[in-house]
Amino acid sequence: MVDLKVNLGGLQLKNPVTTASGTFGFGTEFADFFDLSLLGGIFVKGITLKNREGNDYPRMAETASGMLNAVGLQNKGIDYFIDSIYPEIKHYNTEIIPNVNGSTVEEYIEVTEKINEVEGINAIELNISCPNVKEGGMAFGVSCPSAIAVTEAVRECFDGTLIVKLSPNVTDITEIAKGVEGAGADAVSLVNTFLGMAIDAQTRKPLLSTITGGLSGPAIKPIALRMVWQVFNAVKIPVSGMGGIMNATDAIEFMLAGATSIQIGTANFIDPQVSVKVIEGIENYCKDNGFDSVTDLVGALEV
Amino acid sequence: MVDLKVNLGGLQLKNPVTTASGTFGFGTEFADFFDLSLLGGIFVKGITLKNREGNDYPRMAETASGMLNAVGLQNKGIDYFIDSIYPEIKHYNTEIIPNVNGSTVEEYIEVTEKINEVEGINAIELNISCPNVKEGGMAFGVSCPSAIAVTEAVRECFDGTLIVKLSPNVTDITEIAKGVEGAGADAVSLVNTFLGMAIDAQTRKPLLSTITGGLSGPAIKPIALRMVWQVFNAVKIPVSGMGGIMNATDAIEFMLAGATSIQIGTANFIDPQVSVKVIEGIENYCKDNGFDSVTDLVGALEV
Amino acid sequence: MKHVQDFKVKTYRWLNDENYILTLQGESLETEILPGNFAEIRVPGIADVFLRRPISILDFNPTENTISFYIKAIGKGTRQLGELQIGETISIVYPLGNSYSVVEEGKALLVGGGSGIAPFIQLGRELKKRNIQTTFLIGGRTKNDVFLTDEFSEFGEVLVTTEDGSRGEKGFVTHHSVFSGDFDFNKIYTCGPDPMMKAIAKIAGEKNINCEASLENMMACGIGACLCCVTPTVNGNKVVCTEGTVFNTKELGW
Amino acid sequence: MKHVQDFKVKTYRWLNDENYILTLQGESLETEILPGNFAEIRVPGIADVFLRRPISILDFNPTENTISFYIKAIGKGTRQLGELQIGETISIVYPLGNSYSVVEEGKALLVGGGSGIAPFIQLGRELKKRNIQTTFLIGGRTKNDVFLTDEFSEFGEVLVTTEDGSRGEKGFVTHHSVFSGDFDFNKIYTCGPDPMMKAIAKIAGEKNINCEASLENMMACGIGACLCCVTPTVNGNKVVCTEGTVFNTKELGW
Ligand SMILES: Cc1cc2nc3c(=O)[nH]c(=O)nc-3n(C[C@H](O)[C@H](O)[C@H](O)COP(=O)(O)OP(=O)(O)OC[C@H]3O[C@@H](n4cnc5c(N)ncnc54)[C@H](O)[C@@H]3O)c2cc1C
Ligand SMILES: Cc1cc2nc3c(=O)[nH]c(=O)nc-3n(C[C@H](O)[C@H](O)[C@H](O)COP(=O)(O)OP(=O)(O)OC[C@H]3O[C@@H](n4cnc5c(N)ncnc54)[C@H](O)[C@@H]3O)c2cc1C
Ligand SMILES: Cc1cc2nc3c(=O)[nH]c(=O)nc-3n(C[C@H](O)[C@H](O)[C@H](O)COP(=O)(O)O)c2cc1C
Ligand SMILES: Cc1cc2nc3c(=O)[nH]c(=O)nc-3n(C[C@H](O)[C@H](O)[C@H](O)COP(=O)(O)O)c2cc1C
Ligand code: FES
Ligand code: FES
Repeated sequence: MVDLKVNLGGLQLKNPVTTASGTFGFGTEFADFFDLSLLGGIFVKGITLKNREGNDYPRMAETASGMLNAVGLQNKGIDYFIDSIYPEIKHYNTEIIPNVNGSTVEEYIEVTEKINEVEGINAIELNISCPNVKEGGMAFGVSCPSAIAVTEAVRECFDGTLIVKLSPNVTDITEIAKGVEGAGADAVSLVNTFLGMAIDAQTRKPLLSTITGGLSGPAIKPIALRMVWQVFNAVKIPVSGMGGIMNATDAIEFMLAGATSIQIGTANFIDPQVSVKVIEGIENYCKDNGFDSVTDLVGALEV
Repeated sequence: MVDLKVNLGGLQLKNPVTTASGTFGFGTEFADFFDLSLLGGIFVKGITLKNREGNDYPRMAETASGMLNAVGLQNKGIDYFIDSIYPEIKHYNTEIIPNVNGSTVEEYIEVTEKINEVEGINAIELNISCPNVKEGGMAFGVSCPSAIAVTEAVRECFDGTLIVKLSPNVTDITEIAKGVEGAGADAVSLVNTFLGMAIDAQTRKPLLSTITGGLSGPAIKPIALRMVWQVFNAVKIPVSGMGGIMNATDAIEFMLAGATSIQIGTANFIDPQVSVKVIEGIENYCKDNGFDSVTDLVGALEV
Repeated sequence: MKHVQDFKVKTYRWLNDENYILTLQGESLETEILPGNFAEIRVPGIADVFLRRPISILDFNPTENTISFYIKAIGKGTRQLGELQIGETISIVYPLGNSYSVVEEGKALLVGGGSGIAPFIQLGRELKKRNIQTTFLIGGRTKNDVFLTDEFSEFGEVLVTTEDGSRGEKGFVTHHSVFSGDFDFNKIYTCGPDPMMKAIAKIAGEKNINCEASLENMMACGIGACLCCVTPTVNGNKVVCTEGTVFNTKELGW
Repeated sequence: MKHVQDFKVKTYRWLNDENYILTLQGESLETEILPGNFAEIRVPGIADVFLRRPISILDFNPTENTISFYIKAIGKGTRQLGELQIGETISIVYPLGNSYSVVEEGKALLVGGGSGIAPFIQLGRELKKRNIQTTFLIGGRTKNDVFLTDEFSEFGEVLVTTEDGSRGEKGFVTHHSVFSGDFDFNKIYTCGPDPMMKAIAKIAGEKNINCEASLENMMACGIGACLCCVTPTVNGNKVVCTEGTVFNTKELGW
């Protein structure tokens, strides 16, 4: 029997496999395909203080081994989440982790304060790395002082596990990781999407309404893996790793590079059942290679 | 008749299609496959002051729609290039552009001074973005002051077109582009490879001897395209664009985003004749869409 | 209930050199498939197709466990789907989207063009079950772009327009004589290119007739998870793959 | 001269469920192919194979314009190459690499294992042309891993070792009795897994016999352009795809 439990900065996960914010809706969209209670956790889609319509369409373009999105945090706001969505999903036997967004530090604080009152929510993911909104979002995540400021502010008003989601669009991601660690983050998650662009050569127009969007999928995996490994070696808090994970082997690579748990994003669109397959694959790998606990994989890369 | 000529910061190219440094050897490796004189130019492989053995092997790993390399600037040094290689390739009716590397500003200067004496070489590409060497390389390209310092120093000792090759591993590539523009660069080329990593889950070891390496190929195209477009809008000097160009459509997208000329890298490994096909494809596109001059494509994106 | 399920390629029927009907067979079949539902098809064995491709369900057969699609080869994915080997495995997620609301009385006009006409087989059958008098109006550039009319004629009258007049009336569907004179339909269904659907919606609005249109969009997931596929409506952005693909044209503000 | 050329899949010959000989046919053929040369093969129609795959040239036939490869299906690319349709187009860059230097007199021993044995068909034929007395020593884990011995027997004596003793002598190739007692070979050629080649090189060194080994490496271009495929030698790093793949084992410092 392999022990699949992991501890992500105080948050107990029954296994290291979670689904990434914005790619798994609120979970219910996948309930037809498998039992959501099998998951370690669900990072639900990005939530803001007020209702947001998101960006104009087109919002999506396919690229080589990846995709660009420009959703722009469309959601009905935190009150709607707490009143209408959370009651529908809280019975799943898995961690529900809201992804918190804001255009100002105050907005981050207000959303977090409301979540802090909700029973059953043990962690939040602070998104300071969304490339698809004009104000806030990535602007917080690419500068160290602002990343620290928002983390400190949210830390003060949240009692559970605070996971800060980092942007890969930076010169040195370890600097930001160390900054938010010092500011009180319990864990970091990385990476969010890379700022990219696609053009239709025939119409000579951008393929996204916002011109640029966020790149995800296997295309980014080598860069994401490098960043997870760098951050693992730079901070003491645990890492939730993601970026192009398509199968159990990819997930194991992220854990070897230093991820305590992993998130599956774009792969959910290709195979809605991928996350359960990854759980099984990790368990089999541990059995085949004599690991009693999945935590033995974390950072086990031999360099 | 479409006019394919472009002017890259004073350097006249017969067409916008060139081959990228490190992916095309010294050109001769491809002479069996097509007439090199068809090319706009050849960026030859990275040259340093002294002989370099490069990194240990393995130096290559395949990734989704891309590859990682960790060559580490293996070359026989500038004197060998000038004495033994350049005489063999100078008869090709195309621009031969050396890619200049150094671990210190002094090394960059020494290499450049030697090239400045060579008749027939009209431009150099200053590589401040190699992720595969310990000292120098990318260290110069990810910090604005050091990028400016090395550009200024080289500018003083080189009379021809100075093209500075930018690293994509930065928070804001426009800042570096503006810095080197102010320091006297005649053009910028971008992007060099992204720092990435690959792991063998079975052996639990990195796939590259150097752990991390440079990611190239179509996987990076959306990010490279975005950076070209940002830099085009930020500086007045022309851009030589690259990153995952596999065919004429890709090349046209880079030109629409603002590249005056383009470089073909990894695609040369997949199809050694790709660059001639791209030249033909660009010409046909111009004909089909009523462009008399290929320069009309540059930055013609409708946003 | 939605499924992700492996099927095998059973048959191809080529209508011309770029339009084909692909029929897949599975070991079982979800039969709660409604008119207008679509599937997300994984294109096997091609380097450049990363995401699944959304394709309307043309028809299905619960006895044989088959499901079929009417596909126009316009790009790399739809071309590759036309070149699979018989027996090859292909994964589809289905059935997706809402559906056309089938009227229970009166007369229905179904206006379509291009690969948009796929939902009309199922819709026509459901209307016939309810004894609705149904008219199909199918448009194309030339007679070589007009397909499936034999199939439609089982469920009702079929009218055709072509831009060059090579079959049926000459012109666009919107210019067809069915819209002039006596017009006693109480429901219009439309599917096809946006400009065509908008023009039909405008006529429906003028005549004050209830009209439903099925929208396309760039889709990544097809199940409402990514929010990539929204369309603006009078009630704000709506998710095309779950709140649609069928919308009342009034809600679209058309 | 090197070419990039389209061929068509002509035949498959499966040796067991993971080893096969793939024969391609072209409209023309470069016939200056030397023993040890390889090709860079583009794997058609699979999402995860980005780069070409380096594969030794097993044999070729100038009358039929065919070229063949002996491939072991170990990963996604080599598996896919075994599943193409007859007639499918496949692009190869060839012939690449240097070659074994064919001795003009004496006795030659060719030691190989696994998919490494492919170059020995051409090499055996060239040696036979020169009336060199040639012995093949082929190793495998079991008798089911030992292939092409019928072909080799046309050019010389064939000896076999298997780790489980199911065919030939039991043990590794290096333990074969040919190395004990009278050993009058003046050249050893080896191709196969690195540890095997190193062990053979060591024996050659002890016996002071000239030995050539063909190396594998991670290759991106196969034509000396990328410098990804170097190997350390006593003369510094050498490029395996152009300065090799065949090296004198002394130069490798083995
Ligand atoms: C709900 C829905 C139902 C559809 N039903 C059918 C049908 O029954 N028969 C049919 O032939 N086609 C149908 N389509 C259109 C079909 O999805 C596209 O033609 C197909 O995705 C193109 O893929 P490709 O790889 O061949 O084209 P590509 O080579 O990827 O691109 C060609 C063009 O196709 C369009 N396109 C590409 N991907 C998508 C996507 N994921 N969603 C929408 N458009 C895209 C783009 O405009 C692009 O420029 C439907 C689309 C939707 C959204
Ligand atoms: C000069 C040369 C000649 C060769 N001749 C033959 C031959 O005649 N028959 C034969 O069966 N095999 C031969 N090989 C090995 C063959 O190239 C690899 O088995 C093949 O590239 C694996 O591809 P894959 O997609 O099946 O494996 P993948 O799924 O990509 O990976 C499986 C393993 O194969 C190895 N590999 C992957 N890509 C390469 C590459 N580009 N170069 C080297 N190793 C790689 C890696 O160790 C990897 O772990 C030769 C290799 C070289 C360098
Ligand atoms: C359509 C889409 C929407 C996303 N929305 C969010 C979001 O709301 N909040 C967030 O933190 N990340 C969001 N992301 C980023 C993902 O959570 C993840 O960081 C990224 O996609 C990389 O992982 P992947 O390559 O496995 O998809 C979104 C990604 C996609 C593709
Ligand atoms: C094997 C290899 C070696 C490279 N060596 C150099 C180099 O010496 N100097 C340099 O400036 N760029 C070098 N590059 C980077 C390329 O010139 C180019 O910037 C990069 O590969 C992105 O383009 P691509 O995606 O088209 O390959 C190298 C790239 C590869 C793949
Ligand atoms: S395609 Fe993902 S929500 Fe519609
Ligand atoms: S594989 Fe490129 S130099 Fe050998």
